[in-house]
Amino acid sequence: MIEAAIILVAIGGAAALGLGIASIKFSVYVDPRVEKVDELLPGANCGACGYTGCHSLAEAIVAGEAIPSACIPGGETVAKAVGEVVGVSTEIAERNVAIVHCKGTRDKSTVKGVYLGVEDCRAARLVLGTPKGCFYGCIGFGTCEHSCPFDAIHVGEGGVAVVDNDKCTGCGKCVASCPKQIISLAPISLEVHIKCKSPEKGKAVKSVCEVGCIGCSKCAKTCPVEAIEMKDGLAVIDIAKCISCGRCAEVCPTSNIDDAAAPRHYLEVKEQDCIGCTKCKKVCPVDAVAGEKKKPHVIDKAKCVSCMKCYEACPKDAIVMVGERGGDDG
Amino acid sequence: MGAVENFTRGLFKENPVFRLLLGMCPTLAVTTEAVNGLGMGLATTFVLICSNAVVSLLRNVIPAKVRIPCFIVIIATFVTIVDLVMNAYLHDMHKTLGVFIPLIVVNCVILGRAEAFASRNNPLGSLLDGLGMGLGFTGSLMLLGSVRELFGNGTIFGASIFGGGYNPVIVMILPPGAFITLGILLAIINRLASAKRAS
Amino acid sequence: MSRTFFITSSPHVNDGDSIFRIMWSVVGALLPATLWGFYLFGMPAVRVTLFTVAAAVLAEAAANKMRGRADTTLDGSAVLTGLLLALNLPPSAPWWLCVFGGAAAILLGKQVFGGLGHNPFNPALVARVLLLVSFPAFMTDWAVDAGYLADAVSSATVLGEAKTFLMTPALGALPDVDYLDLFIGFRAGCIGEVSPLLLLAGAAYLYWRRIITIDIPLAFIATVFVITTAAWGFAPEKYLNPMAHLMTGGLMIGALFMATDMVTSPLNTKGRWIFGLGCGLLTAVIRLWGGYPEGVSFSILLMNACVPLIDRYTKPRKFGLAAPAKGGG
Amino acid sequence: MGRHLFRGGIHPPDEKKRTAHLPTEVAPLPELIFLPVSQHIGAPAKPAVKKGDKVLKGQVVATASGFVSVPIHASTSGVVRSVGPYHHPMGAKQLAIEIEVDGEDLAAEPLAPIEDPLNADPNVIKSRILEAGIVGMGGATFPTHVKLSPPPESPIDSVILNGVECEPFLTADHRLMLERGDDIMCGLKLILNIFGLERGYIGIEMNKPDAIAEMARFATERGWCDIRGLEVRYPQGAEKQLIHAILGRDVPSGALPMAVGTVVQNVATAVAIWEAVTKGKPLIERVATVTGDGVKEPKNILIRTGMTLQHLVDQAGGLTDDCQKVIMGGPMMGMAQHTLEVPATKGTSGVLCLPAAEVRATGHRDCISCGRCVSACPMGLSPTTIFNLIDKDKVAEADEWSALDCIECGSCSYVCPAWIPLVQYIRYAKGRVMARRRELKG
Repeated sequence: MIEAAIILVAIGGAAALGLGIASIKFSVYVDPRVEKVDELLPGANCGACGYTGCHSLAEAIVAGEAIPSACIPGGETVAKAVGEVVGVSTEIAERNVAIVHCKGTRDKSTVKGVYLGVEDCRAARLVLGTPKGCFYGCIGFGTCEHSCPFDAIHVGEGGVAVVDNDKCTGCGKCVASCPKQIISLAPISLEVHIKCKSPEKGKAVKSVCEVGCIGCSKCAKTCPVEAIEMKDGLAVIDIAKCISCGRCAEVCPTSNIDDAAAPRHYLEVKEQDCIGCTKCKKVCPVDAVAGEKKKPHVIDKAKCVSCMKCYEACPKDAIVMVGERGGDDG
Repeated sequence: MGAVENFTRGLFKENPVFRLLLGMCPTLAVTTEAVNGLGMGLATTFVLICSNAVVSLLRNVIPAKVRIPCFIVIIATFVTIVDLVMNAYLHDMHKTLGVFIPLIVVNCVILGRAEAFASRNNPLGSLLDGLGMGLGFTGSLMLLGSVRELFGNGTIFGASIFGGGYNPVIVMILPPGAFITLGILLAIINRLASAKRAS
Repeated sequence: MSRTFFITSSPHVNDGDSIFRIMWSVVGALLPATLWGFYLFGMPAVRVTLFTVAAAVLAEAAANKMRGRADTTLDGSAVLTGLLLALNLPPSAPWWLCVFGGAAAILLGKQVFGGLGHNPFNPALVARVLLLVSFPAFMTDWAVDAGYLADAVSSATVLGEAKTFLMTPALGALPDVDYLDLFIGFRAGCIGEVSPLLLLAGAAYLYWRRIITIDIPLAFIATVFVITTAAWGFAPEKYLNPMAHLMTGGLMIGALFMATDMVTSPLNTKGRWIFGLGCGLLTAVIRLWGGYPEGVSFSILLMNACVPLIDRYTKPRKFGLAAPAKGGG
Repeated sequence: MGRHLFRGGIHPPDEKKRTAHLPTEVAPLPELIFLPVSQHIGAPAKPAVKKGDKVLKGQVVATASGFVSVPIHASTSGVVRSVGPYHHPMGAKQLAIEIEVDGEDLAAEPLAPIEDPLNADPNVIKSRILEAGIVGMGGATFPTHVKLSPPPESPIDSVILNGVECEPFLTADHRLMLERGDDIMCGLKLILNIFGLERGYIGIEMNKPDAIAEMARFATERGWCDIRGLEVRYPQGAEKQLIHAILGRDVPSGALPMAVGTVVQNVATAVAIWEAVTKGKPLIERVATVTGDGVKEPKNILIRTGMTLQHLVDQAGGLTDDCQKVIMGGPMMGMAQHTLEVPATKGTSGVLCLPAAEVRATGHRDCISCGRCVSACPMGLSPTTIFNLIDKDKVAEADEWSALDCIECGSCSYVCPAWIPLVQYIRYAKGRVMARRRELKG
C-alpha cells in the first residue's frame, strides 16, 4: 500500500520534473490568437482566401498579412469575431454569390448530337467544344457541383447549374472550375442578371436556344441608368451601375434576363405617413420622387422604375406597393 | 445542451463504436461472445465514468501542457482497480479478456472523452457523458458479440438459438469475422442514419 | 436535311471485345473441366454447381438493386465467380454451404468493394477461403457416392495423403501415384480441379482469344515445379514428386483460371511475372512446410493483396526515356 | 524493312480495300465555299477581304498573323458573301470567309515559279512555302515553314517522308504515292536541299506493296532517298514511332523530332511544296478519302479547301440512311462532326461515315484492370492508371504517370473491353496537368 503510493509519487515527481524542464527548454512560442482565430474560421479549408487552409489564413491574419474579413465564406459574423480577436475593426463587404449565366435547359435548347463519353464538363468540352447546340451554354455535367465545398450549386433536372443563394459563400471555386466560364460572382443584393454568355447573332442564338440573349439591345435601351452594354451581340450588366430595377427583364423578348424580385409593383407615398425627410428622394436613382422638405413627397409613376430603393430607405414605411407592373408597358 | 443530451449523445448520435469509430481494438478483439462484449463494455464504462468525473473535477487545476500525462495517470488508476476487481470476482471473464483489460488505458474512447468533454465541462455533465458513452460502448460490443456468437457458435449468451442441427460459421468468431460483422453493422447503421436524415 | 449524329471522342472504332464476351468466354473455357467433374462425381457435383452459381447470380442482382447501379447480372462475371467457386468445392458439399459461398463470393468478395473491377481479391477465392476456415470438415470431405468415381478411388486426395505421411513419418513411404491418371483426371478432389488436361485445353482457348496471358501461369507453375523438384531431389522420401505437385490439388485451376483473373492481377507483363512467381513461391512453401495440404488459394489471395504495390513498382518503360539519342549531336 | 519495332500498338482491320484501287477523282465546284481563317495550328490568319469583294482562285483572302501562322487562299473564284463565324471542324464556330462560287474558276496571277528549283536558295524555298500557306497535311496542320526552320542548336541530319497512312479506311496518301510519285520525290529533294542533305527516307507500310514498288522506282531513278517498307501496325505513322522504326532513334519524352536531328513531313506536304515552288500554286487542293459504310460510293477525291462535308459526301453518292457518325479524318484520331455544313480544311485527309452497326451506343463500365491498354500503348504509358487518377482529380499524380506523353493515338480505347473513353480522359488529364504546371510556374 505505502509502497505503491511511494513509487507512484516518485515516478510522478520524476516525470513532472522532466516535463517541466522540457517545457522550458523546448518551448516554441505560438501566438495564442492564431488558435483563437483558427477556431473562429469555418474550417472548410476551401482556399477561397488564397491561403492553403484555414490555419494558414489564421496565421496570416494574426501576422497582419491578411485582413480579418479575408475569409469569404465566413462572412460578416466570422469577420467581426476575428476582428475582435486581433483588435482590428473591419469594414464588411457585402456577400457575393455565384451567378450561372445560362438558362438553356434541355427543353429550351438543342444538342449537337448524341454525346457518349466522359461525364465531366471539362472533358466533354474536348469533343467539339460542347455536346450542346450552344457553344457558350452550360454543359451540365456538374463540374461546378463537384468543385463546390458548400454544396451550393447543383445541376438540376433541366441540365443547367443552379445556385443555392443561401448556401453560396461566393468562394469562387465554381467560377474557376467551369470550362465555359459562364459563372461569375455578384453581390447578393443584385437581383437582376443576364443569363446568357453567347456573343453570337440573334439568328444563330435562336437556332440553338429559346432563351438566349439575341443581342436585340432592348434592355440596354430600356435601362434607366445605362448599366447595360452591348458587347458583340451580348448584353452585359455593369454590376457597379445596376440598380436592380428589373426593367430590362420586363422587356427582354426571350425572357433571358432573370429578376429575382419579380413581379414588381408601382410605388406610392402614403401622404398621411410621410414626414418629408427626403430620404427617398436622395436614394432614387431616376429622380422620380418630388417634394420639399417636411412636406409629403410624391412619386412620379411615369419615371419610377420600381427599384424599391425608396421603399427600403423610408424610415416610416410610408411608401407602399400598389398594383403589379404589367409586362405591357415594355 | 442539457443533462439528457449529455447522457443520450453517447448512446446513439455519437455512439463511440458505430459513429465515432473509437476503441476499435477491444471492439474487434473481445467480441467473440456476447458476454465478453458485455464484460468489456461494463469495465470500460466504469473507467469512463470515474475518469470523466475526476478529470472534470481537476480540470481547472491541471495545466494544459501536462494534461495528457495527468489524464493517463487518472485513467490508469481506474483501470488497475477494474483489473484487480475483475480478477477477484469475475476470474473466468478476466482470463478470457486477458490483456485487453489493462489495455483499456489506451482506449481512445476514454482519453478522447477526457480531452474533448470532461476537461471542458462540469463534473455532473461529464459523469453523464461518461455513463452515456460507456453504455453506448457496452451496447455496441454486446451487439457485435451477439451477432458473432450467434453465427459463429449458434448461441447468444450461451443459450442455443438454432438448435443442434446448425453448423457454426467458424470464421465469425475468428478475427476476420469481427471485421466483417463490424463492416456490415456499420453499413446498416449508416444507411439507417442517412434515411433518417433524409426524412 | 438535318440529321443527328453521334459525337464522341476519338477513336471511333474498337476491336469489338467486351467484358460480356470475356466473362462468357472464360465460362466457356471452364466447361470441359466442369462436365468432367459432373461425369466423375455425378449428380452431387451438378447440384453443388447449380446452387453456387444461382446464389452468386441472385446475390449480384440483389446487390445491384440495393446499390442502385445498372444491372450487371448478365455480364457473366457473377456466373463465372459462382462457377469458379463451385469448381473449387468438394462434390459432397451440402446445399446451404454452396448458397452461403456463392452469396459471400459476390457480396463480401466483390460488391462491398464497389462491384466488378474494384475488388482487390478474387471473389471466388475469398469465398472458398471463408468456407474453408468456417466449415473445415465439409470442405475436406472427399467422399463421393455417385458418378464414375463412386467406388473407384480412396477418398483422400493425393496432397492430403502426402501431408499426412509427412506429418507422421511412422506411416512409412509415400503412396504411389499414376501420373497419367492424374493428368487426365481420375482422382478425388474438388469438382473442377481434377483434370489438368481439360483445364489446359480451356486455358489454351483463352490464350488464343488473348483473354489470359502466358506469364502468370508459366511463372506460377514453373516456380512450384522448381521448388518442389529441389525439395524432392534433396529428400525424395519426405517430399512428393514434383510431377504429382503439378497434377494434383488446385494448382492448375488456380494458375490458369484464378491467378489470371484480370481484375486482381497486375497490369503489365513485368508485374505479372512477379505476381506468378510470388504465387508459386507461396504455394510451394505452404504445401511443403505449411499446415494445410493445399496452398493455392491462400497464395493467390496474398499476392492479390500485393497487386497495387506491384503495379506501382512496375511502371511500363516509357517510350523515349531509356534509349540514348543517337543523332542530333 | 523497318528494323526497329516499337512496343505496343494494335492491328485494326485496315478497311482500305474500299478505295485503295480507285483513282483520284476531281470534285466539281460547289455553290458556296467556307474558308476558316484557322486551318492550321498557331495564330489564325487575318481576313484580308470584305463582304462583296470579288476574289480569284489562289488569291490571298487572309494573311498570316505571326511566325506560327500561314495565309489562306481562295480555292476558287467568286464573291465574298460574308466574313463571320461559321462551323469549324473543331466544334466552336470560328471566323470564316464565305465565298459564293461563280463557277468560272478564274485564277489570280500565280506566284512566279522559282527557276531551277533544285538548286535554289533554301531561304527562297522556305519563304515560298510560307507564301503558299503550306501546313502539315497528315492532319496535324503545323505550319511547314516553321518545321523546316529548326533552331541552330538542333541540326537536322535526316529527313523522313511519311507515307505510312496507318489510319484505317484512309487511302489519300496511298493514291498520291501511286499517282504523283515523282512530285513527292522532288518535294523531298527540296526539303533535303533546305538542310543540305543528300538522301532522305520514305516510310510506307507493307500493306501498300504497289505504292512501295512505285516509290522505289522513282527512288532508283532519282537516287535521292531510301524506301522503307514498315511493319503493318498502328500507329506506325505517328512521328515518334516512325523515327524509331526507320532510324532507331527515340525522341525523348516531351521533345520534338528535331531533338534527334530529324524532320518528318507527310508525302502530301511534299507534293504541295513542289507545286508551290514550280507552279506558284498555293495550298488550295488536296486528296481526301470519303469512305466508310455510311456513304454509298466510297471514293478518293481531289478537293478544294472550304468545300463542305455535304458536298464531299454528295460526290460519294451521299450518306446511307443508317449513317450515324461522320468523322473528319480517320477512325482512330479523327474528329466526329455534328453537321455536314462543316468545311474541309488543309488538314482534311478523309471523311469517314460510319453506319449504326459500327457505332457503339452505350456507356462504359468500370475498368477491370485487364491491362490491354498498357500492352497496346505505343508510348509505354499506363492509360488505365492515368484514367483512374484523373477521375479522382489527382492531377499531380497523373503528371507523374506521364499523361503529357500521350500521343492520343487511340490504341488504348480501341482495345478496352470496358469501353472506357480512355483517350478523352487522358486528353482531359493533359489539359489539367498543363494548367497545373502553368499555375506552379506563375
